[in-house]
Amino acid sequence: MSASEEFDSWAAEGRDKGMEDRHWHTTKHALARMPVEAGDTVVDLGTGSGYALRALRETAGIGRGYGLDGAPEMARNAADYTDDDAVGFLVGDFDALPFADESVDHVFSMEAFYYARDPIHTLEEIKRILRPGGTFYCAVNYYEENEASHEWQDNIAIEMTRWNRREYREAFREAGLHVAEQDTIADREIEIPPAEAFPTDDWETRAAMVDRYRTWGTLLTVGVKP
Amino acid sequence: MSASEEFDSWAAEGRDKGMEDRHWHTTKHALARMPVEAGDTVVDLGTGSGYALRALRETAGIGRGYGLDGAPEMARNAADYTDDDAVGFLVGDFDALPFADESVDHVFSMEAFYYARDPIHTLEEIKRILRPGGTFYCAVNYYEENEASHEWQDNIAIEMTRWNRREYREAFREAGLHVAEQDTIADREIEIPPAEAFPTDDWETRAAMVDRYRTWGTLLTVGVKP
Amino acid sequence: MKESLMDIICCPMDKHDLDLEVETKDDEEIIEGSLTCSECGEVYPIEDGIPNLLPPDMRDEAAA
Amino acid sequence: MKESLMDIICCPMDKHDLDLEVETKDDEEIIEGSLTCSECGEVYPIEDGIPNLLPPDMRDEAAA
Ligand SMILES: Nc1ncnc2c1ncn2[C@@H]1O[C@H](CSCC[C@H](N)C(=O)O)[C@@H](O)[C@H]1O
Ligand SMILES: Nc1ncnc2c1ncn2[C@@H]1O[C@H](CSCC[C@H](N)C(=O)O)[C@@H](O)[C@H]1O
Repeated sequence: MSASEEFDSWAAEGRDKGMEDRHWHTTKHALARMPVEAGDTVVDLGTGSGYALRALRETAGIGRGYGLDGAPEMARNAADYTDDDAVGFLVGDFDALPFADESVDHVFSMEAFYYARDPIHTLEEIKRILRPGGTFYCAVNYYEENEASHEWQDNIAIEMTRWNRREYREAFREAGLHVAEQDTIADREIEIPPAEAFPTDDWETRAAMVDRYRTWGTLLTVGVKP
Repeated sequence: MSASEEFDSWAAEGRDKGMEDRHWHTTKHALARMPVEAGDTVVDLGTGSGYALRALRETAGIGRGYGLDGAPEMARNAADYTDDDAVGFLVGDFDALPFADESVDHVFSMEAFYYARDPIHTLEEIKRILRPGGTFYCAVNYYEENEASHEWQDNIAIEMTRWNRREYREAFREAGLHVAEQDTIADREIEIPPAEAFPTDDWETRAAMVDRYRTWGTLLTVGVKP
Repeated sequence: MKESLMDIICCPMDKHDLDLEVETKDDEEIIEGSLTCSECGEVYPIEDGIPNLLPPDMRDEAAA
Repeated sequence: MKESLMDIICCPMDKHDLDLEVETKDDEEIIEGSLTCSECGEVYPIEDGIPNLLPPDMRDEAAA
């Protein structure tokens, strides 16, 4: 199954909205840190339902937001969820970004980067499209230190890249981006049931669930185009 | 009263330790985000008790940490609080940094930057001493949006610069630094008494105390040397 | 898509400019049409208002 | 101060290299001595192991 097919079926099942709800707990903190100014052009890679761009329009007054996604169904849904003329969606792949050199102020991506076939090349592409001083806010829940995430690979046919924190920093630098920040953003909003409720359908122990959400959460790495 | 005299008297009264305890609540989160690697050289401007460098030695294995402070008493105390050979202190002023061009990997500063006589010039000096890709982590509790902090100026003879969030971003850019991140880090640890306890010696209302610590807290602006 | 998108998009393969051809339009929104690379001549479709700028081999794979 | 500090410090005024003169030393630690700018000749004291690299006018103000 190709990535487009896999994620098209997610979109058709409404999983785009489910991800928006769950990811929002940590995405909003990453978005709030971005040094965007009114009028900036922001690209969202693997945009899903497109919620990150809608949020940046509202909170930061960005001038234009473009969401790229490899799955046509995702892009179509995302376009349906907004009638903001300053937000647009397109179908494309992380490996071959269809944006001109230095045409973008900031790039955002949540829970998508590790699907890139050649992640270093994707970072080079991001560096290419950013203007000097532009940032790449790369947020992922699937990473080495977040042990509960490891098994996700079993449920998806696409190969996922599982780097640790240091590997993210090194890869950014290898691609020519300066690393400005790295942080793990805890999900403090997801409800964690009392100990008696475990095991649940998803969790053996309460400790494992706490580790996944409160201790680790979302890994944010921020790169800057020199 | 000169800045050295003012802060020498703070050090003599032990206020350096008091600041360390209170500032640690938010400083630790800023330090945790810094992209420092083992072996890096880090400078701490307005180092006070020097705790930020001690922490970075322990958590990130920095190679060398140098704390600069305008008050000889502060630097002397800070030197007394550690016997780590890789940490050193010196007396100097924000306006005329005694570090060679591009000699430093990262610069940190907590609750000190706004004492600079000529803050834009200080940012230019920081840009000068950083190697390309090096970061300036600038943390302050005294800033426009944090209204409770405004009255601090009344208690100190030195003129303090009170910028708002946007002014910090603009000043960094004016000095030639890329802005990679801006965030407010809430102090979730300071104890806020129940409503009945107000007014206290320091706070008219509970709402004002919540606004100061939980809503605003510490403003972090991260600059990157191009 | 809006015509303003043309300012920043390019051919995903060789990064050259694209030429826009509009088939249907609804107000400012381009609904159907195509984007042709000014260098390599590759044609990218605009369908349902959304340009498909996948590299040609991946687009065909997805459509398959 | 440690001698390794010499790698990165400079004259705060003109940013030229400093020449180190050691008066007292305790193991690796330079306790008393001075740092002289190789360009402008300004002399900065090392006291109690801590170099004072304030610009001369501020140092004198502080000492006053
Ligand atoms: N190689 C690739 N190129 C472009 N998009 C891709 C891709 N691999 C996966 N994607 C897209 O990345 C998304 C990952 S799901 C995350 C969606 C959204 N950012 C959120 O936070 O909810 C999916 O919509 C998927 O279609
Ligand atoms: N112009 C200047 N140059 C150098 N240091 C200065 C200065 N103005 C103020 N300082 C120093 O900045 C410090 C501010 S208090 C903050 C101390 C420490 N960073 C902490 O978080 O607790 C004081 O130690 C003061 O001596």
